[in-house]
Amino acid sequence: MSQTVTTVSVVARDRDVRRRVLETVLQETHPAVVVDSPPGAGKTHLVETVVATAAHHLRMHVGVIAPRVEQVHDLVRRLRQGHPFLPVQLLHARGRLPDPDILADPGVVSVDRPANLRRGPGVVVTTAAKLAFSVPDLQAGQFDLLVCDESYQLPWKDLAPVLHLAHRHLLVGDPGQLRPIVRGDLARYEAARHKMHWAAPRELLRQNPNLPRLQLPATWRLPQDTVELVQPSFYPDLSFASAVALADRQLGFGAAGIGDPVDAALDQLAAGATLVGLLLPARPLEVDEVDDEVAELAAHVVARLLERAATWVGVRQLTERDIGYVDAHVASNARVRARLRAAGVGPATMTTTPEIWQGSQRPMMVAKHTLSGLARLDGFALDPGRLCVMTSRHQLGVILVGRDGVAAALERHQHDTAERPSGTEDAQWAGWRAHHRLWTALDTMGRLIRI
Amino acid sequence: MTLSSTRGLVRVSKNPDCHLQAAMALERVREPEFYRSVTGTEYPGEYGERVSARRRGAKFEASLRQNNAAGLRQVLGPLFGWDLDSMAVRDFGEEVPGPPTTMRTLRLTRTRRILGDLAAGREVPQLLIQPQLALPTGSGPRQLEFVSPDFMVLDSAAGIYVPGEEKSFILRDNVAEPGDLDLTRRQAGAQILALRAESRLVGLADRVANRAVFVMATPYGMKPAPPVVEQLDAAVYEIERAVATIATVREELAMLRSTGDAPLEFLVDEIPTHLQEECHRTCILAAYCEARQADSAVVLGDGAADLLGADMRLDRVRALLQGAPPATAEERELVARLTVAGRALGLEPDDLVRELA
Amino acid sequence: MNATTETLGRVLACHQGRALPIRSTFALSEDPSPVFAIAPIKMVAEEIVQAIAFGDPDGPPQVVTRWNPLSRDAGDLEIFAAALNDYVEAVARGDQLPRFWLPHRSALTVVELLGHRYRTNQMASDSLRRMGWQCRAIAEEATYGGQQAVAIAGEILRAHVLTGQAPIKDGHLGALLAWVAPVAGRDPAEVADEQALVPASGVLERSIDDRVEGLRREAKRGRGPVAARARAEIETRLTQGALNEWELLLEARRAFWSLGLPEGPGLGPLVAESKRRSLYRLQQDLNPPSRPHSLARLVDDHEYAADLAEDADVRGDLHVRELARRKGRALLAEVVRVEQPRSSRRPCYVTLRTTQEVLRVRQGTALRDIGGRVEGRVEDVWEARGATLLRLELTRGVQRSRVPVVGDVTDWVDTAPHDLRRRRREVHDAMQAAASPLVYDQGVVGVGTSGSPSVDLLAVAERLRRGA
Amino acid sequence: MDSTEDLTDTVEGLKAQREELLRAREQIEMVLTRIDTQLDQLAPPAPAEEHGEPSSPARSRPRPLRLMVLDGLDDLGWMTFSRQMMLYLRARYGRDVSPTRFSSLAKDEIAAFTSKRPRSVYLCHGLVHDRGEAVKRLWGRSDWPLEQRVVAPTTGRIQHLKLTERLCEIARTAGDTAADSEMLRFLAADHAKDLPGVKARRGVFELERWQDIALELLEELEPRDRERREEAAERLARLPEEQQLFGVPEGPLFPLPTPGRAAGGRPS
Repeated sequence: MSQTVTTVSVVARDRDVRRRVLETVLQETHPAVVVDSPPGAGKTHLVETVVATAAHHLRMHVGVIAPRVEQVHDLVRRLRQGHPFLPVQLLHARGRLPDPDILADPGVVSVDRPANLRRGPGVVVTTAAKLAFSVPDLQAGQFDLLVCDESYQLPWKDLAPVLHLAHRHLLVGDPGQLRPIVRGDLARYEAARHKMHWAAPRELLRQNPNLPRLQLPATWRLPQDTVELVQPSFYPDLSFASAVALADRQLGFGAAGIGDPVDAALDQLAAGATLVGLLLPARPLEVDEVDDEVAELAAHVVARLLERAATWVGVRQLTERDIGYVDAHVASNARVRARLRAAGVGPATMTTTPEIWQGSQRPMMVAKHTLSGLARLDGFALDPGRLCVMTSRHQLGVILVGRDGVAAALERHQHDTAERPSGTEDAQWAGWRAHHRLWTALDTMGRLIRI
Repeated sequence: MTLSSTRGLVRVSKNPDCHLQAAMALERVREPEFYRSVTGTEYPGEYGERVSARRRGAKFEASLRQNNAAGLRQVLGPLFGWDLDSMAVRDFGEEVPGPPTTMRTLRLTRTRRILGDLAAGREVPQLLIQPQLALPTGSGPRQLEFVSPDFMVLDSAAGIYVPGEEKSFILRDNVAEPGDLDLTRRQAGAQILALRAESRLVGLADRVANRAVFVMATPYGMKPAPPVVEQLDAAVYEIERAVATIATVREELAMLRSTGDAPLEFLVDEIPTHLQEECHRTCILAAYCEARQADSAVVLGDGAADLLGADMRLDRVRALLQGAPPATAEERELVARLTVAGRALGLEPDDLVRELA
Repeated sequence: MNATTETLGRVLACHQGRALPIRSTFALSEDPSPVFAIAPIKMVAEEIVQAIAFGDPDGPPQVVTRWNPLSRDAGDLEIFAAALNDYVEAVARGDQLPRFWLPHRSALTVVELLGHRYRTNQMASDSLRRMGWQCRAIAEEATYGGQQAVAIAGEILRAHVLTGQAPIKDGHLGALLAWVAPVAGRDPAEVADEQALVPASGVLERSIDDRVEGLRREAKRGRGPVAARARAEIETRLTQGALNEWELLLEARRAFWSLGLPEGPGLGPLVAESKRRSLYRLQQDLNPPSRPHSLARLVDDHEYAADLAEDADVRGDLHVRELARRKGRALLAEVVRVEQPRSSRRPCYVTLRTTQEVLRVRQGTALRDIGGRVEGRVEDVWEARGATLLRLELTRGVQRSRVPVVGDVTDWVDTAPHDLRRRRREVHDAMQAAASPLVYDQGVVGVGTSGSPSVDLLAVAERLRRGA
Repeated sequence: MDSTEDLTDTVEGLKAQREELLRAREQIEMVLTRIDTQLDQLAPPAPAEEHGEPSSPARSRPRPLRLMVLDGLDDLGWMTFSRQMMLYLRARYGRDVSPTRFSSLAKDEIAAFTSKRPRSVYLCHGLVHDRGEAVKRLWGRSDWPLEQRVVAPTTGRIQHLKLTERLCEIARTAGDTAADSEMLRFLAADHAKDLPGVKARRGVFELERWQDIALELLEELEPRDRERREEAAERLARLPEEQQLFGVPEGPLFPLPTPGRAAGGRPS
């Protein structure tokens, strides 16, 4: 009862914020609006809503950009599905044709030259890079509104060149995930007056602190149990709750297990826990060393989910496609892939790095803990964005596999106080704190199952 | 120069597992003399700050503090919400000069009174130069370290002072050297903890955030760079850990001396040490510790110590690579790892045997 | 290089009593002629030059000493300024890559600070200001990945060898050389520790420094014989200090070239880039980037330089490539199918088969063969019978003579730098011209509200979706 | 007798010896002062040297420091920090004073006060307005009104302005007679550089302009500061005379940790 009431109020709040976003972007005349979104909050849905309202209702010429081609293609599909009458133009690189389904869609006009873009009400979708490279061929104020999806994945240097193309801007993104990677002398970039390497919304707001910043209050992906673990660890400044009812996020099994620790972890998930750790005994490993036993364990968990006919209660039995594996290291992913094949699990189970997982979801996830086996913790392992992505892709649950000894490694860790450029945020400390908080919570809740 | 106060805390924070270093800090040893007592020889390397470094530091501080601290007021006022012309300054360097033995307690008394005034809502100065704080390192009345920020500036928004450091380190295009930042941040970490401890006495501890302000130099003479406010959670955490280490080592020393009044140099072999690469940069005893662990993995650095175990003999590693049968599962695993690593260097197992012949 | 490989290398070096090369090729192109070497002695903490030895490392150096380096009068640096400029003019005339050798990073910092202090100093002469910008240009060039113009001996050696001591000790050039050029009959570890007792960061030995500091007080006391003697002694000691530093630099340079590795085959583009960048900067006074468009360009330039350097390394050095292979960034594959409807024309599809476990490819990844003949974009990735198959659409090298044939087995790498700088410059120029207030002004504020807030846009949006 | 008692005896002995020496020095200084006065009366007048400190090589023995400082304070007319005084004495009178001399000077004055051999004027400290604590490197003269020796919250700025104004004036008017007139100008410039609107330029001494700026600011700021000082002086006037001169005594809050030791020590 109380969960239902909570869910209802979250949904209502979410609607209010969405309405407020529409008003702020389309009825007020702020030059830019930033919307922070927790994972699974329906960012793309929001983008779709704003774009369709602007283009269709207000007859605006709208530009929409995203960092990656895949994200752009996804946006086009979503716009076409939700608003089939909306004129969509896809501006793509000459060497990279759109996916065949998009090419085949008569409602999408694909162009590779900005000069061929038609003006007037409607939407142009493209990558930030393509739009930037088109800037010399476009006019200032070309768009009435420019929307940037997944904007926290974009460095300011890649967004700044296109901002003059519109009078109004909407930047939507998830502030807790991986920051954009920019190579070079970061200390020098940090010391500069303009932080061209920062995530675009961060720098935009630093330079223009009076711009409106709204926060989506609900996640439609993560169950509340996950929210209670993930939000305090990775989103200390963004409060949100689950908008989905407990009953809609239940994992069940068609077959009983054999009672080993893997089953114990799965049974915890079936009992309502959504984030569970499954740990092999501690063993020190190199940062980039592949842990065969953990790879084996990860594959075993996926196989066991399938063997036990894992089911999204009331929805469907899970297939290989419904399960994903995320690992920070390419080599380790490859080993898990090999182990999965050996266990009879096909390529439909996506195994890749958090960078690629951003923006995707699966009912069930298996993730290798980024600190597993590490005697010495580095910035890569401690990056809060990485673990945040790994623990926020699931709709039903995630099993963190790895080595025990994480708590000890965190305690032992000597914080570096030298390398961070002067006056900048301490991302490593934020990462350590997030890791510490999550691990302590899991341990306290009895969610760490040791093999 | 003694290993005490903030200097000692910073050193311990860099290597909290070395209890000998903590004992040296606790007993405020003068390092070169302690080295002589332990090794029987004079320390052969360079020790202590050079004349030009001392002179530059003093000149930089003086330039910021002269004329009613005009230099400091100018850079700090706007940052902390004060009109720089109406900032009240108390300079304890001018108020209470003298040797540390007498000066520290007097400055501490005055600093405490000002914090008391702040808690009571009375008028307080916006800028304190060379205030004095005390950081407890145990429960006893003498178990404390004196901590002296270069200055503290009142933050109008937070209603509490923020410790600050003046450093003559040169920023190039506003970029500081990591080593300089490391030291400064840890010093400030100790200052934050000490300020929190002092503020606790007057009920203001909650206002003390983990932040400090640094005023550093530009390449242009004594001109200060724009000040930087730093969030220092990690540095504070590391200094807290150093304080805990000091408390532990105090107890360990008491145990060791329960049957006799042995001076520290006689206890060196009984106190745990922890050699790490950083020791070579900071500790006068690094070469001594290294010599005691000659031909073990730790002499090849932290990476080798992590991989092989600090105490593993290098001759055993060589023997394993030359085909000696592994005695344990760990050794077997190590050989496998090193074999893979060899290929990255273009060396097959036979090549390794040859290289080690 | 991971810690295991490094540890193994150090174990081997320790056993053999000499440094172990960890590259199969040099990452630095052959020294051009002429070369300019700089070995400064600084005043501790002030980071001010008090002596400097410079010139052609194959000849005797010139030495400038400054008995009172804190004085505003910097006339004594004129000789250095002139020699530096002569060198710059000579390489510019010959359109050559300039090459500056410095002993260690501290020396570069001193050079950089010379740049900061004199480039815009209105009290300094034109030639000193020019020296200022040239020094900044040297420091600036050193920040680029793969650059070939500034050789910092300590760093370049460390990139090529592992010693048998802890890495932190390698930071001392003397201690590093004890392993790279070991003294016959002596344990390099002992020699290194002896060397480390004397600083190798461009400062005088402690006792000499203290002596010079003392003498300076006397030297400042006037023009009498005592002051003159003090100045003379300072100059002697500073000259000796600078010559010691010079010798250290020469020894390091000799030791480096004595490693006798072949030059990396991918260095050509790095040399060209480095030459272009450094000659441009050495010949004109440029303000450091501070506005959004110039900072964005700076970041892009560095990213491109890093791409080029990575590509040169992976393609040119076997050890680096092996490490890349372990990360899936290089893959050994066999060409199993070539589809090219019209010879030497696009489209051209090549299917690769690899059994390598670790791969970092997905749809859209750009791959290039190790010889750099062809380049393509991954169109599809699938698994079949224990192998991974990649279908590539070639974007470069579709001529018949270059298209690989079925059965070819070669390495493919994902380091394919694209020089988009010309287009980027146009983009940044447009950005600058448009000067969006969101980017160039600070603290823009919305201009209030317009339109009719009485319309519930969420309801509109929902109707629109329902309408679908 | 254990080692602690030994140490206590030694310290006490040294303290007693020190007291004796201080008394002796006080007597010597008094005699010297008398002789100086007689010499001054006997010597031909030196119109440029109003303050009595010679640059004349004729006098071989330097004037006592306390008198020099009193003179300096008289010249500058306001409380002055040791460092400022040191530089002023060097520039104006060519007198090099080691910074450590100021510390013994303070002790001498207190000793003289307590020795019941009163002086007509004492060197004394600035007093913090609220609690009367001494600012030990800030010097004043006992013949100044108490309010002129009080340091109120804004007095730091007033002190800077007063000194700047006076130094500019002296550099302007007494420049030729100063032992080092260039140094005097530099000293004035060093103070003036932090005045609003003043940009230091090498070799340019706008003494009159700087003086005007300082005076203008004093006109604006001093009344409020004086008010605060007078209020405080009223309260502080209730203190014993010694405390009005040398500050309210402050006891340590707790014993100090053992100072640095070489080896073999341990905390008691």
